[in-house]
Amino acid sequence: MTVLEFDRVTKIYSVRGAGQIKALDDVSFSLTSGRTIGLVGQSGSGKSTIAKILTQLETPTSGEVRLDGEPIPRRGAGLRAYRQKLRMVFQDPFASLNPYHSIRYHLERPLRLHGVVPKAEMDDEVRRLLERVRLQPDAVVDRRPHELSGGQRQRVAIARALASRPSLLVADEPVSMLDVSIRLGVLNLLADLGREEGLGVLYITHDLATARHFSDEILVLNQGRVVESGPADDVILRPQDPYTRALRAASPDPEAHFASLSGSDGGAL
Amino acid sequence: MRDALLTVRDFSVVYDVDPPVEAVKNVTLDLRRGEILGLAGESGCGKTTLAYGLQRLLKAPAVITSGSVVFHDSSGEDIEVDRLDAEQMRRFRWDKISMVFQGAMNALNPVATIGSQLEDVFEVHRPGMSRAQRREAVAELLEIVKVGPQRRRSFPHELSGGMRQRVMIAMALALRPQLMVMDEPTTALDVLVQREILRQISQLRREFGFTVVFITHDLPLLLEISDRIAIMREGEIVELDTAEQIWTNPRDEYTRTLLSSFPRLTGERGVVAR
Amino acid sequence: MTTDLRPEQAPEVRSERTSGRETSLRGRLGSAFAMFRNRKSITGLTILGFFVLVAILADVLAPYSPTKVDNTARFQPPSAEHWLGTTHLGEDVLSQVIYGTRGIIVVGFLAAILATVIAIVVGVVAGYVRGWRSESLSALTNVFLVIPGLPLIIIVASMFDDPPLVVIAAVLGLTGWAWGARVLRAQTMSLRNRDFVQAARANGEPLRRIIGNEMLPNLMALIAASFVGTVTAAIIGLTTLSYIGVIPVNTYNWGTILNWASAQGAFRQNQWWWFMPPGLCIAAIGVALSLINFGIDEYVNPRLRSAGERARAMKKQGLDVNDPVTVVRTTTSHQENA
Amino acid sequence: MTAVQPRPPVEDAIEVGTTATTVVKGHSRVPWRFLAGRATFYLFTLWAAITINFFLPRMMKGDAVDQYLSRNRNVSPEAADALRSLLGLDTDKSLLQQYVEYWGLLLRGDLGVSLLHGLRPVTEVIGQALPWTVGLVGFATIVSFAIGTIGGAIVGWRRGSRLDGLIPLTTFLGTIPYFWLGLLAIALFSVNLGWFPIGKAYGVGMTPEWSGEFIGQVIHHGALPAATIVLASLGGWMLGMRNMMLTVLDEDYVTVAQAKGMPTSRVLWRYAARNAVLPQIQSFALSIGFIVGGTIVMEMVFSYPGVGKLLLDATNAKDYALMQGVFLVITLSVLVANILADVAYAFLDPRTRQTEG
Repeated sequence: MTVLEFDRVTKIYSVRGAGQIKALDDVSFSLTSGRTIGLVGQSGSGKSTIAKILTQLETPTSGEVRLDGEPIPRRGAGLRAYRQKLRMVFQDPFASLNPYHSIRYHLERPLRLHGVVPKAEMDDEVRRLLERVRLQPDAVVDRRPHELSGGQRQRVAIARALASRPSLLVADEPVSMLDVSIRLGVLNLLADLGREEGLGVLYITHDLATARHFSDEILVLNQGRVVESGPADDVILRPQDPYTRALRAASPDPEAHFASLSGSDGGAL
Repeated sequence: MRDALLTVRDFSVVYDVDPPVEAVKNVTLDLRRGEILGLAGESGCGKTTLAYGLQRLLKAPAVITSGSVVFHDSSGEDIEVDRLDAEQMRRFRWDKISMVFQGAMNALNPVATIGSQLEDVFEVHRPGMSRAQRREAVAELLEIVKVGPQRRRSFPHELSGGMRQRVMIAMALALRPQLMVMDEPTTALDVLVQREILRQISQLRREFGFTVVFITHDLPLLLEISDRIAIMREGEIVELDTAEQIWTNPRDEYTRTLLSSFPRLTGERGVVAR
Repeated sequence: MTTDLRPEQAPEVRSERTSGRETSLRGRLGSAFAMFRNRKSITGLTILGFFVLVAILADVLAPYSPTKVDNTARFQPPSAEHWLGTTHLGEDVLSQVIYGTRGIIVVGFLAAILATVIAIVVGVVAGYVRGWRSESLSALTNVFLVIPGLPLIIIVASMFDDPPLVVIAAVLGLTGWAWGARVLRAQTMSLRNRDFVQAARANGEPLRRIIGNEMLPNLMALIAASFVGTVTAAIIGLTTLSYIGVIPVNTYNWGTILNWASAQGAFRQNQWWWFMPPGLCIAAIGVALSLINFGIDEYVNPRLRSAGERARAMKKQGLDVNDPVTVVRTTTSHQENA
Repeated sequence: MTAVQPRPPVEDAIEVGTTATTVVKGHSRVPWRFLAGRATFYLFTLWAAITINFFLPRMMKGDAVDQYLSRNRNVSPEAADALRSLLGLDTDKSLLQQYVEYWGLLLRGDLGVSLLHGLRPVTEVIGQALPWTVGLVGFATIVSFAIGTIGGAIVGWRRGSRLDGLIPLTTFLGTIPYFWLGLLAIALFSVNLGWFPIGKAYGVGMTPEWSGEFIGQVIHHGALPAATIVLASLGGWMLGMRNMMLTVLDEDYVTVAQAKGMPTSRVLWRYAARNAVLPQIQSFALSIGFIVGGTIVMEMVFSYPGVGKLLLDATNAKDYALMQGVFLVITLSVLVANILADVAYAFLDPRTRQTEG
């Protein structure tokens, strides 16, 4: 079932002195539940603009974004329902949690706002959420963000996103600020949750390798335009567009590197 | 060791706070002339402390508590870095070992033109040069890194991240040092720019023959560009071998963990369980 | 993206923040007042508390009425009867200083409360909204910053024949909010783009909760600092106005005492017991307030504290923060690095 | 990311990302946009100050002429009426009309007449006092700023040394009201030690002229008030610069400078202090109004013949035209000082020269 649809979305910014900049140019894609789309592009490609449109920090200049077939509501009950269905996981786990509040507060707020469970069950639900993201509830629930490691914080952020029982998760570079050895753990967690709960996941990244493994489909953005899209392996292993090819060639690929080295004596750089 | 550039023996750095933190523990390392040595590890593993410590660039409370660092100059002279006094050290720096810092805005002085920051190096280290000669040298450097001499009068904020990093490389190249330490030089850059900078570094290295110590947490990148790789963990080098050996036959458990943390761009799927 | 992935910073001496285990009211209050939990702030608060007590207990503490005229004891230097001597009318200086504390404390705090409320409203709103609304509030703030306050107050105060303390406090407050508003605006602007505020918004939190529960707690230190700053400014303003004589001298404060002392030539006749105590009191309360603010500054920017402290701690170990060359301290060799 | 330059579609996709030559154009060496923004702000502030000035006498209880009459009983009622219209206090015109006329007078440089100074034009009275204030306050403020900033840079650099003790000391001096410090200085240096004359700008019987003796007198008379102002305002600059230095010293470019083998003094002044001074200049601009407030009282303490003393005398005599005029002139001076600080800032910080924001 289609959850999210971008229908010929264009976003134009007017910049003083520089005229107009097309951050998004006629972008269309759709995301079905239980699947993951990787949105790949470099800085300035338009991928953050897509995230901003989804969080309603920006509105498209033209075109339409639909969630469950409905355009994004501007206000009222519709907006609340939209915010319950679509949740964000931000890039920087150090910045996305309020240093002043405990982990419990961070998880209780969405539960309360969206009336997920009655007050009496709040505590249990918070614990359940923490367990879902493989955290020990007792160890973290009354702590503040600065007492947790980066990986733990990002798990809390994921738990917060899951709290309202959404149907779509937007993960904006969710692991790029984490230590390398815990990145896969967090990605795996996201993948598991997506599968178990039938979530649609929009994975925004600049890293081709994780995008390939984590996503079902990949969209390559360049200068606000979708230059290539398709099943993850097709896009990464058999790129058609010259830009995608350039991206792939530039990404580190030890496997191919050592394969090409065998036989030839290579100046590595 | 034949044709060694830097001999490091039993090198330790401690942050002398309460309780003291051992950031680098008994590292022994031989850097060969002309090679690219990759220094990999996660945040806090001591790779930057090691690289900075070698040229004694760490600020107090860091203290070098053991070991020796000997720089085998191309003149044939052996310089014991840990025995230099402040003034000798100042002259040694940049002349023999230069650095390329992480490419963010912050490594360049935001209120000075890049030309003046490049000239600075000559003014201090080559006092004999005339103003015109300095100008010429700066123009040449900017030409070499393909920034173009006309950018001499630009300020750092007027350049893109990639351009700024090229300026840093030009600066590091200024005195034709024998060793260049590169600390995450491409981390903040987009992958296409990153590749271009790497290509440039490689080309310059071929041309000028300097040795490179390349620090990054990005192991796949390191595997492609390095001759040898040292894997660091908790202040120690757990494995040091050629890139190919590290890739095909990692001996240390931690090296294997680190390798498996990176999904393969073109290899088997299944690293992320979907 | 300026992701700083550079790992090894020299480890902090110790982590400052409170352990967040307690989520009880006490724990919350504790973290709300964490910025006062350092030696400087506590010293400052103690001195300030002393003056507040003196103001409250003036009736009990003062040995005489401040206006009790004693023609037999004029211009007396300190004695057992008059600890701080007497004025030209034989009034007891100590009692005047004690009663004078009231005006200082009342005006200082009233003005600061008013100024802080305005600063919060203008600053936080200007930081939160965007575009021309933010710009115009910012312009308003800057106008109030640039227009010289004291001359304006002098003129306004001179319009009243007998301005009550409340009016003086109001005028001082109305001209003293701009600095706080400016600082709060800048901080709010940076907070509003912080991911946790975006997260709260994406969460569907109502505006009042975003401002009240997400941003204000993180602004508390700045608000406290701006409050303390305004108290200082108001006290200096009040004493100055009283000294000049634009506000009537029948309500006692330290400035009025100085006005009389100056008018009666105490400064030319070396009647130090008359003019030193009020001046020193102003200085003491000023130092107390700056100490509180130093403490808050160092809480907000730990670098400020750790820089000095660490440098001293290192000095004890024979290290110099400015040494551009890492010290070598190996057991086997050489000590030539002085 | 919104600042990404628009580029036409490129044939070779590799070109797109790798050229990395996108620069924000920095051709314009004069920061016009920055200066234009500031100019708008100053014009607005000026308008606000003038408008406040317009309303001030109209808010007064009782009017200036009554005050004047109560001092000079031999003025006829007709003369009083004439005086009222001269001072703009005749209220049969609408406020708007008065406002327009007020602007008209202002633009002709007519600030009214001073009752306190025998009905001489306010501009003339202020014109005599202004040079003394600008000289004293301007000089003292610049000296204090320079000493404080240079000192703060050194204290910040040598953190942890004995110099740290300077900060609490200067802060203590800064928390004392200017006037009390001034009074103490007089009591100590003029009354007891007799080193400096008490008050006034030059000796009795001197006429202002460009002679060595007169200039010597001016310096002798100005030394004590100037020193007091410097001492009282030093702390703020020193603390601000020291704190900025502590922040800047952690910046990468300082480490880079050291790695480059730069001598210590070069790292300190060219890299660290050069950057730390920028916020100082901004706060200089914003603090001028505050400093001027403190210094006008100093003029009263030292009976210095500047605009501060003029304002206080006018206040005591309820000479509204003069009060208005002085306030306007003080505000104007503060604005001019602000503009100078802004220009200095614009030239010291290349980032303001960016043509695109």
